[in-house]
Amino acid sequence: MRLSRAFNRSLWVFHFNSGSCNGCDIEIVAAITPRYDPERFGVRLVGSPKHADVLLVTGPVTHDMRDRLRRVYDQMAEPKLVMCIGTCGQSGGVFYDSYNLDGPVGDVIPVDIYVPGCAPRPEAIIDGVVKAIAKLERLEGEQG
Amino acid sequence: MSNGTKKGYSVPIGPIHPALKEPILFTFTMNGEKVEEVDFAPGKAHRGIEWMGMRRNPVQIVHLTDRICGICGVSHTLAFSRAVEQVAEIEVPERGHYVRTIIAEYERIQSHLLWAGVAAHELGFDTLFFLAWRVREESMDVIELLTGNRVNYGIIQVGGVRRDITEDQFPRIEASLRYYEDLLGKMLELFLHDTTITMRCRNTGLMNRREALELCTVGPTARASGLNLDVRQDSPYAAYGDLDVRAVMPEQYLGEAYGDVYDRIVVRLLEVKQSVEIIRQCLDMMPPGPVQFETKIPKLLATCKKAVGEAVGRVEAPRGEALHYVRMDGHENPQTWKVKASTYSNQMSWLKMLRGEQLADVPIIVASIDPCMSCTDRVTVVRDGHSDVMTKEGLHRLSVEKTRRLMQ
Amino acid sequence: MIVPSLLLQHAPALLLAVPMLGAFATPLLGRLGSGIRNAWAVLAMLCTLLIAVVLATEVLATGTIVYAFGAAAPHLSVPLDSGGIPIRIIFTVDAMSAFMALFASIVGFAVLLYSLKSQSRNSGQDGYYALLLLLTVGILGMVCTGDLFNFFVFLEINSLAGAALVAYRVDKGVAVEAGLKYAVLSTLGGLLVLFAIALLYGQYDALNIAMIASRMQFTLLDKVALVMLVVALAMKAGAVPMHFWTPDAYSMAPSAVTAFLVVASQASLYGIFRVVFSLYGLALDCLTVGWVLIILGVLSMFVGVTMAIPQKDVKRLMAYHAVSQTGYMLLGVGVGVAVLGNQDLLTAYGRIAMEGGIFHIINHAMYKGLLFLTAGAIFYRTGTRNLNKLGGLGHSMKWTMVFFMIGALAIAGIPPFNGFASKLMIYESVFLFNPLLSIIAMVVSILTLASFVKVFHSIFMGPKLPEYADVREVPAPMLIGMGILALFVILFGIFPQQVVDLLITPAAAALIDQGGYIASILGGA
Amino acid sequence: MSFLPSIPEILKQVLKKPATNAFPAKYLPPSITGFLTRVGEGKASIHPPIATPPAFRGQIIYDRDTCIGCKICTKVCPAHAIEFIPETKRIRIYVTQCISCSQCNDACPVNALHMSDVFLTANEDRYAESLIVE
Amino acid sequence: MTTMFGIDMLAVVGGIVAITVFGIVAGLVFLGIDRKVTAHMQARIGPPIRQPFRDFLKLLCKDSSVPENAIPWIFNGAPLLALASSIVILLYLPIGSFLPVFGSYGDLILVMYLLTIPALAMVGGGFASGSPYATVGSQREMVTMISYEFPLAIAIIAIAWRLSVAGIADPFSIGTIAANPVWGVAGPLGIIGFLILLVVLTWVTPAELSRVPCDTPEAETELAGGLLVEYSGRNLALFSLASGVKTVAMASLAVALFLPWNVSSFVALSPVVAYGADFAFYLVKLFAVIFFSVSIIRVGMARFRITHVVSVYWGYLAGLGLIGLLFIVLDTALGAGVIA
Ligand code: SF4
Ligand code: SF4
Ligand code: SF4
Ligand code: SF4
Ligand code: SF4
Ligand code: SF4
Ligand code: SF4
Ligand code: SF4
Repeated sequence: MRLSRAFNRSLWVFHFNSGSCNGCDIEIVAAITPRYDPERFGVRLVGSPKHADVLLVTGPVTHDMRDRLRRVYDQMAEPKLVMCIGTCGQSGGVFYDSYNLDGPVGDVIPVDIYVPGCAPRPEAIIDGVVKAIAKLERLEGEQG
Repeated sequence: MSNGTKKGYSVPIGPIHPALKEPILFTFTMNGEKVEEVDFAPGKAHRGIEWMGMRRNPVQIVHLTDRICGICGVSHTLAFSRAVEQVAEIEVPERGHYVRTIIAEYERIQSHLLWAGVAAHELGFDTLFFLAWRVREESMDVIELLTGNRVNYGIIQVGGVRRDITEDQFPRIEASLRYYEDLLGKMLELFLHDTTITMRCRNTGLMNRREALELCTVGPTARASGLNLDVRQDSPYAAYGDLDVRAVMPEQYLGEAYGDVYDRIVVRLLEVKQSVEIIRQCLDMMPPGPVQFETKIPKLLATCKKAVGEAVGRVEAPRGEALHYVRMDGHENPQTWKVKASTYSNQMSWLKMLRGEQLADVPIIVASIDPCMSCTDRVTVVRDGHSDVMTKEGLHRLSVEKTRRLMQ
Repeated sequence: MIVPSLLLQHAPALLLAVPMLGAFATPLLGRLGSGIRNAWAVLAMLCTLLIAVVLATEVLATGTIVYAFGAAAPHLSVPLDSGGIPIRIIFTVDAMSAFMALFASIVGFAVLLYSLKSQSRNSGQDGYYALLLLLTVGILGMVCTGDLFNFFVFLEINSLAGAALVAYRVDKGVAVEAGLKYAVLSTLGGLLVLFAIALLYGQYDALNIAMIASRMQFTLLDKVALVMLVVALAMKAGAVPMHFWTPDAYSMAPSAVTAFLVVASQASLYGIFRVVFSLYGLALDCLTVGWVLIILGVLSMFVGVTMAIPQKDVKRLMAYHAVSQTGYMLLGVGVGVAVLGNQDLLTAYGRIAMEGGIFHIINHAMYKGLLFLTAGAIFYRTGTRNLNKLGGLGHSMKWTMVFFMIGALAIAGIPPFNGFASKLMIYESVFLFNPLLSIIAMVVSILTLASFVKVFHSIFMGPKLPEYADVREVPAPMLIGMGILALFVILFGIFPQQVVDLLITPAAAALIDQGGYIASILGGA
Repeated sequence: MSFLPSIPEILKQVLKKPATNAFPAKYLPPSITGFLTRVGEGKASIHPPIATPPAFRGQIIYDRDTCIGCKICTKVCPAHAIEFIPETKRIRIYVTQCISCSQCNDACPVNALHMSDVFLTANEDRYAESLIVE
Repeated sequence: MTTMFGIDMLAVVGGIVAITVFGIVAGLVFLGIDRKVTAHMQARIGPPIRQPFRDFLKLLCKDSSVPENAIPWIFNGAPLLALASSIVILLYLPIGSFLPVFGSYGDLILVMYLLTIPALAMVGGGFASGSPYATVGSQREMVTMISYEFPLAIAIIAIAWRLSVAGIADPFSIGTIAANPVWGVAGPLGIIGFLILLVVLTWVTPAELSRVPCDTPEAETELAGGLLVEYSGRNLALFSLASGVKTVAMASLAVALFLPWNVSSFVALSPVVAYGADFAFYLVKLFAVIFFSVSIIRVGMARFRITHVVSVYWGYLAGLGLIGLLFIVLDTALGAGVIA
C-alpha cells in the first residue's frame, strides 16, 4: 500500500452486508446521521466500491455472499482498508454454529479493524474509524 | 425519450446495491427506463436460524430471535415467546405484558422513522433522511435506557421480560412522547406536502385492495391498500387487549386510499402517532407486580423442557404480521420452529408493484414495503425424519381463515 | 499565378469536360484492369478538383466568370454575332457557383477515394465509377450554368446518375425499388422544372437566367412557374414535406454514394436559391417567399429530427438528419430572403443569416458526407446497419469511431466543429427576425445531439460482441476518404471566420446582388 | 414555498446549532497519534461520546473470585462465548464472540458476571488480549 | 466569431494559467462551502471547508482502474476533456472586473454550447465504461441535457433580443451584457420578464451541474453512482475538479447575465483596490448564486424521476421562460409605443 497523509483525511466507505441481522447496518447508517456526522472527518458513504477507500463489512458471511464479498473487495482501488463491524463478522457471534456460513469476515478478506459489539453503538463505529486512521498513520510511519 | 439501449435488456440490481440495505438479487428486464419484468432471488442472507434454534434452548433462542433482525427483533422474540408460552402454558404477569407492549411500540416508532428516512434517501431527499434519523435517536435513547442496548434489546424472555420499567424512568419516557407529539405535525407536512415527494410517490407502485389481499400482504403495506388488518386489533396479544388499538388506514388522513407508495408513507407516519398514544395508555394503566413468570433461569428451562405440543405466536411487527410456529416434544430444544416474517408475506407484492414502473422508482417501491431480508431468507426444515407437513397445513389453514375473515 | 492562361480561360468548360471524359473512358479502361481504371477515376476526380480550385480562385479574385461554349471569345457573354441576346450555352460562374463547385468536388474526391476500397468487393465497378463521375458532371453543371434549360439538362443527368447509383446494388430488390422511387420522383421534379421553364420561355422568349431576370414581370404565370420550381427543387433537396424519398434512397445506396447524394441534393437547394435570388430577385414579395422558406426550414428541422430519433437503421437515421439539417439552410437563407427588400435589416442580420445558411451547406456536405462514410465503414465490416444488432465496435474500429464522433459533434453543432460555426451564425442572426426561430434551432440541435449520442452508444460502446470479434479497422483508402472530410470539418470549425470571409461572404453577396448577376451577362444592365 | 415545505425549514436550521455530538473531536486532528499523545499529556481533551444509560450493556466483566464454577452461564450463553476451563474451574469469555446479551449475568447464581459501560473496543486484532476476559 | 489572433499571446497564456488555478481553487472552495452550508441546513457540523481539497488529494493517491469492458482511451480521456472544457468556459467569462481572457470575444451561445462539453465528456466516459449502470446514467445525462437546454436557450435568446432591440450592438457578447445590465435596459414589464428568466436560470443551474433534483444520472440509490460508477482514483479526481470548475463557470455566467455590477462603478477607488474589491464582490455574488441555485435546491427537495426532468424543464420551465420572453416583448412594444 502506498500510504500518505492525504489518504486518511478523506475516507469514503462502502457498506457491505454479508448476511447480517441488520442491527449493525442500521447502526452504520445511524452513524452517518446528524447526531454523529462522520463527514466531519471526511468520511462519506459511497455507492460504488470503485469509489471507496474503506469497506465496512457486517454479518457473518453467508455462503452466497462469500464470492461477492471477495469481488467487491477486489474491485476497490488500492490503497484500501477493511473494517469489520459487529461481533458476528468477527467470530460468527450468535450464529457461530450455522451450516451456511463461510465466515467470519477475516477468513475471506483481510480485515484491518474489528469493531466488536452486537450491535456496536454508532460511536463505537466512529471510534473504529479513528483507530483505523491511527493504524494508517502508524503504517505510514513505518513505510516512510 | 431517447434511449440507446437495446430493447429488453436486463439490469441486475443487488445483491449489493446502495438501494438495498440488505443482500437480495433483483433482475429487471427493462425497456428503456421502464421495468417490463421483475425477478428476485432472496436467500443471500440465509443463516439457518431455524436450524440453529432447534439446537438451542428457548432461553438462548430469544437472543437468536432478536438477531433474526436487528430492526424488529422484539417482534420476533415476542412471537416466539408467545408460542413457547402457549406450549408450556406459562402465564406472563400483567405488568410483563405492559412492558412488552411499550417496548414493541418503541420499536415501531424507531422502525417507522428509520423507514421514513430510508424512503427519503431512496427519493434522493437526504435532508429528510437526516431529519428522520435525527429524531429517531430520541426513541433509540429511550430504548437504550430501558433495555441497555440500542438494537437487539434482549429484553423479552420466555415468561415475561428481563427488566422492569421503573417509575423513575417514566419522566424520560413521557418527555420522548411529548417530543414526538410536537414533531409529528411537522413530519407529516414535510413528507406529505412536498411537491417533489408527491410527484414521485403518488400513483407509484400501485396495488389495489384486491391484489393486496390475493398476494397475502400484511402490515402497513396491506393497510395502505385499504385492507383493514392488524394483529393488534384482530387477535390482541400482550396488553393490546386492554388498549384501544384500531388499524391505521390511509383514508383517515386523506379520505381515500390509492394503494401507492404515498399511502404507505401516510400509514407509517400515522402509526408513529398511534404508537405514542399506545405507550401513553400503557404508562397510565400499568399494573404493579412482577414482570417475569420465573426469574430463575434453570427453573424456566425446566418448565420449557416439560412442555409438549405446538403453538403459533403472532405479532404485529412494524412491517406486518410475524408468525412463529413452535413445536415442543419434551426436550429442552424445540422440535420444530418456523418463522414467517412480515417481509416474507409482502415480498411477492413487489412483482405486481414493480412491473411497468420506471427504473428510477424501483428503489422507492422496493423500499415501500419496508423490506428486510434478514428474517425472510428461510428454508423449511425437516427434523428427525418428521416432515413438517403439519406446519404447512397449519399455516394454510390459518391463512385461509384469515382470508375468509377479510373477505366478509 | 502560373496556371497556363488557356486552362484558366477554359476552366468552366474543363470543369465539366474532365469528369465527363473520365466517365466515358472509365468502362473502356476497366477492360485494362481495375487498377488502371481506379487510377484513372481518381485522376479525373483530382483534376476536376484542381480545376474547381483554379476556377474558384479566379472567380474570387476577378469576379463572375462568364463562359459561352463554342464562342470565339468564351468570356463574352453576349457574343458579337448574336444581336444582343445570349444564345449559346452559357456558364455563369459567380462566387456562389464557384463555392458550390469547389466543395462538391472536394466531397467527390473524398468519396471516390473511399470507394476504391469500399466498392472493391462489388461487381460492376466500371459502371459505378462512370456513374459517380457522371453525377459529378450533373452537380457541377447545375451549379455553373447560367441557362435554365441547361440547368434542367444537368438536373436530369444528376437524377439519372443518382437513381442508377441508388439502385446500384442490383442484387438487392429493395435497392432497385429505392432507385426506381428516386428516378420517378426525380422525373416528376424534372417535369415540373421543365414545365416552369417552358412557361418562362413562353413569356420572355429566353432561357438565360440573367436575360429572364432582366425582363421579369412577375405575372401570374411567373408565380406559377416560381411555385413549380421551388416545389420541384425542394423535393429534390429533400425538404419537408417532400422528404419522403430521402430515407429510402439514402439508406439503400452504397454509403459512398449517399455521401455524394447529399451534395446532389444541395445542388437542388442551390437551384432554389438561384431561382429565388437571381431569377426573381426583388420582383418577389420577399416577406412571403421568405416565410415560406423559413416555414419549410423549421418544419424540415423539426420533422427530420423527430423522425430520426426512433430509427433503427443507421443510414435511415442519418437521412432524416439530412432532412433536418437542410432545414437550417432554408431557415438561414429564408430569413435573408424575407428581409431582402429592406437594406437596413439586411445589413443588420439578413446577410449574416444567409451566410450562415450557405456556410451550413458546405459544412453539412462535409460532416454528413463523413457520417455516411463512417456508416459505410461499419457496414463494410459488420454487414449490418441495424442499430440493435451493432455494438461494441469502439474496441476494434477506433478511427472510424473518432471520425464518427467528429461528424456527430459537428452535426449537433458542438464547438469547435464546423456545424457550430454555421449554426452560430444562424442563431445569432435569425433571433432578430424572430426570437423563437433561434430557440427552435437550438433545441433541434440538442435533439440532434441526443440522437447521435444514442447512435454512438449503440454502435461503438458496450462490451465487444462475440459476432464482431474479428472485426478490424477499415482499409486505409476508406480512412483517408473519411480523414479528408474530417479535416475540413475541424478546420472549418476552428477557422470559421477565414472561410466565411474567403468563400461565404462573396457567395452570399453574389446571390443577393441580382443586378450584378444580370450585368455580368448582359453587361451593365 | 408551500409546495416545498422543507425550504423554510432548512433555512431556519442553518441558524440553529447542529445536532452533532463532536466525539472524539470536532474535526479530524492533523494527526491522531499526536492528538492522543496530547490527550495523554492533558493538553487536549476528547469530547465524550453520548452518555450511556445506567443499565447499559457494554463489555462483559467477570469476577473470578466470586465465581463458583457452576457452568450455568455456559449453558445459557446464546453465542457460545463462554468457555469453561476444567483445570481451574473458572470460565473464559471471548469478547469477540459475546453479543452482550447479559443473559449469563441473569443466570449466574452468585452475580459474578456484569456488563460494564465500556463500548469503544475497536481493535486491529480479533484475538487481542483485551478481548478475552478471564 | 472568435479569433485568437491579435491578442498578446503572453497575456493569454498567463491568463489561462491564472484562470485555471482560480477555477480549480474556487471550484473546490465553493464545493467545500456548499457542503458545509448543506450540513448546517441538515443540522450537522459537516466537513471542514477544505475537505474537497483533501478528497481530491486522496483520489490522486488512489489507483485508477479501467474496467474490462471499457474503451480505455475514451474512458481515460473523458475526465481530462471534462476538466479542460470546464476551464475553457471560464476563459470566456468575466471574473470580477477582469475582462475575460479571450477579451470581449466571449459569446453567450458559444459558452452555452461549451457548457455541454463537460457533460458530453461524462456521457462518453460513462458509455465507455461498459457498465449497465453507467450506460443508464449516461442516457439520463443526455436526457437531462436536452431538457434544460430548451429553457436555457429561451433565457439566452430573450436577453440578447432585448439588448439588441434596445440598440446595443453585439448583444451576444458577454462583455456587452455585463456592461449593460438587463435591469437598466428594460421597463417595468421587462423587469418582470427578466425576473422570471432569473428563476428559470436558477433552476437550470442544478440540472447543468447534475445536482439534486436533477442528479438522476448519478442517482446513488438506483445507479450506484451512475455514469461515474466505474471511475476511481485520478479520473474520479479530475471529474470532481471539473464539476467544481463547472459550478464556478455556471455561477459566473449567471452573475454576468443578471448581476453584473461591480463595486468600482459605484465607489471611486484606486485601480488596484478596485480590482480587489470587485473580485471580492464577485466572489460574494458567486456564493449567492450557488447558495440559492445549488445548495438550497439540493437540500430542499427530492430527486426527480428522469421523466419529471423532461416534463418539468420542457413543460413548466420552458413555459415560464416563454412567458418571460412574452413580457419582454410586450415591454419592448410598449417602449416603442406600438401598443400604448
Ligand atoms: S453483530 Fe449482532 S447486531 Fe451486528 S449483524 Fe451480527 S448479529 Fe446483528
Ligand atoms: S421484517 Fe425486517 S425488520 Fe422485521 S424482522 Fe424481518 S428483517 Fe427485521
Ligand atoms: S429465518 Fe431465515 S435466516 Fe433464519 S433460519 Fe430461517 S432461513 Fe435462515
Ligand atoms: S420451502 Fe424450501 S423449497 Fe419451498 S420455497 Fe421455501 S426454501 Fe424453497
Ligand atoms: S400455505 Fe399452502 S397455499 Fe399457502 S403458500 Fe403455502 S402451500 Fe401455498
Ligand atoms: S388462501 Fe392463502 S394463498 Fe390464498 S389468498 Fe388466502 S392467504 Fe393467500
Ligand atoms: S453476555 Fe450473552 S453472549 Fe456474552 S457471555 Fe454472556 S450470555 Fe454469552
Ligand atoms: S454462572 Fe456464574 S458462578 Fe457459574 S460459572 Fe458462570 S460465572 Fe461462574
